[in-house]
Amino acid sequence: MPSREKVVSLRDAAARIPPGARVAFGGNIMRRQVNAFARELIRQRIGDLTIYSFAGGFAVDMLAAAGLLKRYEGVYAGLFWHGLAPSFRRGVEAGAIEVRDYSESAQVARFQAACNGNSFMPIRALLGTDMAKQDPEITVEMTCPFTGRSYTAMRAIEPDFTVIHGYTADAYGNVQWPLARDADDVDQIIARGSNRLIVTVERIVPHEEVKANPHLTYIPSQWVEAVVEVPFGAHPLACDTVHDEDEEAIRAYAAAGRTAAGAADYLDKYVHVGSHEAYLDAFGGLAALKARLGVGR
Amino acid sequence: MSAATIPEIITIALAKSFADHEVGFTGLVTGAAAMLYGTSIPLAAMMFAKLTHAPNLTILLAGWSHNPDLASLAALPDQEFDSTLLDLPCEAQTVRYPGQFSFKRGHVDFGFSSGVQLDVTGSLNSVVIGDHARPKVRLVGPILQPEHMTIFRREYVMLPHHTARVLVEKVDYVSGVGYPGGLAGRAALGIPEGGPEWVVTPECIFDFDKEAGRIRLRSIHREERRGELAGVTGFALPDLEDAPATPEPTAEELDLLRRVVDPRGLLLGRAPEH
Amino acid sequence: MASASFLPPRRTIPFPDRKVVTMAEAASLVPDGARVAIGGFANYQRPMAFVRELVRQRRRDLTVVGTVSGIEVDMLAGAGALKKVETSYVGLEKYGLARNIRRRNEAGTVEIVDYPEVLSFDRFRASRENLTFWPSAYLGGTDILTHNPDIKAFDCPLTGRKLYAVPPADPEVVVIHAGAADEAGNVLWPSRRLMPQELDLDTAQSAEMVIVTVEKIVSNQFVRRNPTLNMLPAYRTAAIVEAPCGAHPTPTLGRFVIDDAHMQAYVAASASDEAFDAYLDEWVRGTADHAAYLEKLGAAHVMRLQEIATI
Amino acid sequence: MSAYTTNELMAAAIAREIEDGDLIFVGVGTAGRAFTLAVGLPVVASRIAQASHAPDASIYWGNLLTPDLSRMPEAWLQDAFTTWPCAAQLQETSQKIDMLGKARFDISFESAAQVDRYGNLNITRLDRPDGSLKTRLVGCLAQPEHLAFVRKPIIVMDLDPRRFVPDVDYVTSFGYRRGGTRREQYALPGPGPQRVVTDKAVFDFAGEDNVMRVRSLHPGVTLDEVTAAMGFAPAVAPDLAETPPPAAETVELVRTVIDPDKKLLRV
Repeated sequence: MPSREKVVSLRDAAARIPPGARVAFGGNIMRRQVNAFARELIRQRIGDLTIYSFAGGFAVDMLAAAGLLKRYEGVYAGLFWHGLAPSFRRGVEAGAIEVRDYSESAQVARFQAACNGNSFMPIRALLGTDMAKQDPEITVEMTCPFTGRSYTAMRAIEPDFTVIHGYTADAYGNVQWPLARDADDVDQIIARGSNRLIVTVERIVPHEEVKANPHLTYIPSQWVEAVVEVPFGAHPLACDTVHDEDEEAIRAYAAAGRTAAGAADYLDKYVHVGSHEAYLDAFGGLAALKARLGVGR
Repeated sequence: MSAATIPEIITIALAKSFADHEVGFTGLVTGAAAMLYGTSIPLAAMMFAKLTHAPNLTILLAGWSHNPDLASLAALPDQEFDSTLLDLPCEAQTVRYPGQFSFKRGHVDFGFSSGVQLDVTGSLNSVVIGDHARPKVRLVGPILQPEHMTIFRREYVMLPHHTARVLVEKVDYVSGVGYPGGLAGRAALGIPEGGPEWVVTPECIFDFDKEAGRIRLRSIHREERRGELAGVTGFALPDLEDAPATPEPTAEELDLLRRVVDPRGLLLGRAPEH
Repeated sequence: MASASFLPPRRTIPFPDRKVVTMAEAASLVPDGARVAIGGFANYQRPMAFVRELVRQRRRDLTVVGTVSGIEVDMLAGAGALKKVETSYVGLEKYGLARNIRRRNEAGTVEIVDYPEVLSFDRFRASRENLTFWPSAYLGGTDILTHNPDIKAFDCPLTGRKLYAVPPADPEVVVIHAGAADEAGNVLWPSRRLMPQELDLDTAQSAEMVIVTVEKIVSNQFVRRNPTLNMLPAYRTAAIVEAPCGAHPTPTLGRFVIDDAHMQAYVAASASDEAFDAYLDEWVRGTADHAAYLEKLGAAHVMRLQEIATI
Repeated sequence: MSAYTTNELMAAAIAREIEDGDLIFVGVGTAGRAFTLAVGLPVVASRIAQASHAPDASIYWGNLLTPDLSRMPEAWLQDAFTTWPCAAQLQETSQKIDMLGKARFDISFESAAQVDRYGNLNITRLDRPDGSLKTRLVGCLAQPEHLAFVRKPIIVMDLDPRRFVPDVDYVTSFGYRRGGTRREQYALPGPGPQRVVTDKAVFDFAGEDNVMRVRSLHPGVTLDEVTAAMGFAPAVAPDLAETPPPAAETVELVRTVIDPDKKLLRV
């Protein structure tokens, strides 16, 4: 059995990311974004970042608020019914953040190409759109060698680091999900195409627990470089089946972000507080959050 | 029985356009008005179709829950988005990507989408207002919109607000392709199939002269609004005078809709009548 | 417009009023010369009752597109039903080479088109994603390229690197064997499953005409109680056939183990055309249908092959 | 009983090639000697390595990642694999094949109907001198991917002049060179076959042309015996050594713990 335990602190995990790194984030809109990890990046002021995601928003917006985001490539950056991502939007509209927009199947094709070691994958959904013209380094029109059919070739995403927030893992980094779960994300594909993968999880569990249900392991330890126990690591967003999103906290974030000064105040009050535990304390602590948001599964 | 509301009129019109055995895909759209048009009306329309002429229609709620038992919903999923949907009884749950259906293969017959701008060719924008590199307004991003407009077999564009800022001559950014250059233009882009079928607003339903690649008025919901329509639309409406009224639901249809499809008014916002 | 569409036709066969059909009706959906994918992996969970019915109906000139092929193509080859197989492996694993197909391939009457295993899977992914080619970077230097004219070199449009385009699997009909389905055609999979079952799911997504033979027909209520197990919803299936022990002599997950004695008998019979013809006369053509086949096997024999379900 | 068997010697030799942390791809073997070569020796070697210098080495076997090898099923039936405790039971075929394509495997084991001096492997067909098909074999499985993507493919075969041939009839999997074409030309991410472990000697691939080279002779075997069992003359390492015999405790471990019923090293 594997003997190399990979559990590290959130601080040590984030410190592995150098400034200027290209990092893929897991999660989707209101679920399992790597928010605790992003807050730690902000505490350590690791900037000049390029972030790749599927449908993202919250984590990227915090990085934008802290002035650490150079470029974003993804399918969505918003706060769902809490509106647009305010700091991200401000940064983009000021020309401070570069964006490459791709649709879901286009961005998944890029992650998938990395998974199977290809330089690109062909797709059809971007034909005729302005997304196909944004960046010739990433998208090129091509024709099928057999049929002549038109495609857009999507360049593989080869990130320096990938960060995923998962449900549970053992100390070796076997990450598991529940059988019934929300599925509108591509965390497993993003993890599969990773080069250096860091996983934060709600809870570290004994290896024996993993072995009893190995079909629930969606990220095997062999892909994982470091695993971090971060309860409520997606807060204020949800970790489906563990806890729901914290509507009140998201509203407060969205409201604070309306101005740059408000966003900075928010970071001072909630992020620059020393640690994830101190962040949770600002919401009454872990026990209170569990009581308020836990769905008791 | 009280007269049909506009959401009810739209619901029945949509329902009648679905065929048996088709697969319909709704997203889960945010915001009250957007949710009504993007999620609730489509769900009500598909359920109505299943109860009438299309019993084998498959409802894909958020691409995730197959044929959900909507009657068991106590509230529309909003506050408890995740756990509500997770517990909703259904026939299948998509638990991984791409899951049980492959939209790239054409498994989805029709979908519903929205955007902040729609133009005369049917192209849709949900990315930016203004220039992309230095936008006036930065929006959320394209999400699944390009797929809706290409590899879904047909698309219903659902616009909760009918204004001249939404319905424009030319979108600032094409994130979903309509019929630029008509069907020939679409084919030249490599997408001979799919595309917007209808554009549904609180005022009217548009469809397309697909050969010419131009939007046209299909029907108007309220006769008394005919005179106002040109003023709230950002492109010319040459067929304004000829467009018929959107059909009024019959009493039986309304009864089925109110009593069986949406007994609590969760979808179409009507209080139960007893 | 429809004819120019790049999307596969949504309906390749009319949907019957009832999705549950007999094995003979289901097999008749496969015409002579059809391009077929057959579920399972090596010698695991093959829809053998369906294959036997194809033999009974004297199907001819089939092309099987597979990944890791076994007894299912060997039987079709031995029955003279097979024209071509595109795959990464044809064999019977611990029972040795697949002798019927080997004999016919060496005689030039059955063509085998070789694909590496990973690309043989990717070809089904390509069909699922509606791609007319799948890019691959690593075939250079192999004779797979020299012997397979269907693979074509091209230059990567982004990097300029030499790549190889592999054609999609594109089966016209997919047949798989599963545990349970309801009358509407929703098919359930156990949550703990292995490669053969996973591969079946991928295979089933590569075509519109998907025929599923199942151990048992269950109620729609049963399906709704287990929505996470429904990996193949009703709109993805064209026909359902109830065929208990329908993978015999290959195993079915959680239901039956491999019939070792029968496999040995099969292998012995496949030593010559004459002996195999006698096998087919006895076990396939000599049994009217799957029920008769089971009866010939005998209840005591079948019951001994049962496995305690793990799920 | 002798101090060790040839199988035990081969397993120990393979185990020395395994490094700590390696992810090892084990195929699903067939029967008889082929099973020993493809599954038995690799699994025994992995466990020897785990018990000594490579505790963090793990294997992929039959859709399972890191199966608990101390709780080996009594029979390798399908159900046994389904319920075997392991760290991960891959739920999509695309996961496994993407792991190959993403070059996540460190070690794989290969055997073939033919191997040539450049490490080209043939498991597809044997031809007559005129190039026409003589014998149809199984196909190609994932072997081309192994030689393209795996960091350290190890060829495990018994020496036999009909198998170790000057030039394979068909290149199922590309080694280092074929005719005038060299491996570099194809920009394959993996380095190519690294070792050949046989019943008589261990080889590597050395020199500018990466030709198969005898690296060590098993105890009691002469170089003449080795070359007589091959269809081509291998290169010979200048420091040709004796393959180290397995330590007594390794043999003990194999016989009492790893494979007491001789299910893995039967033949």
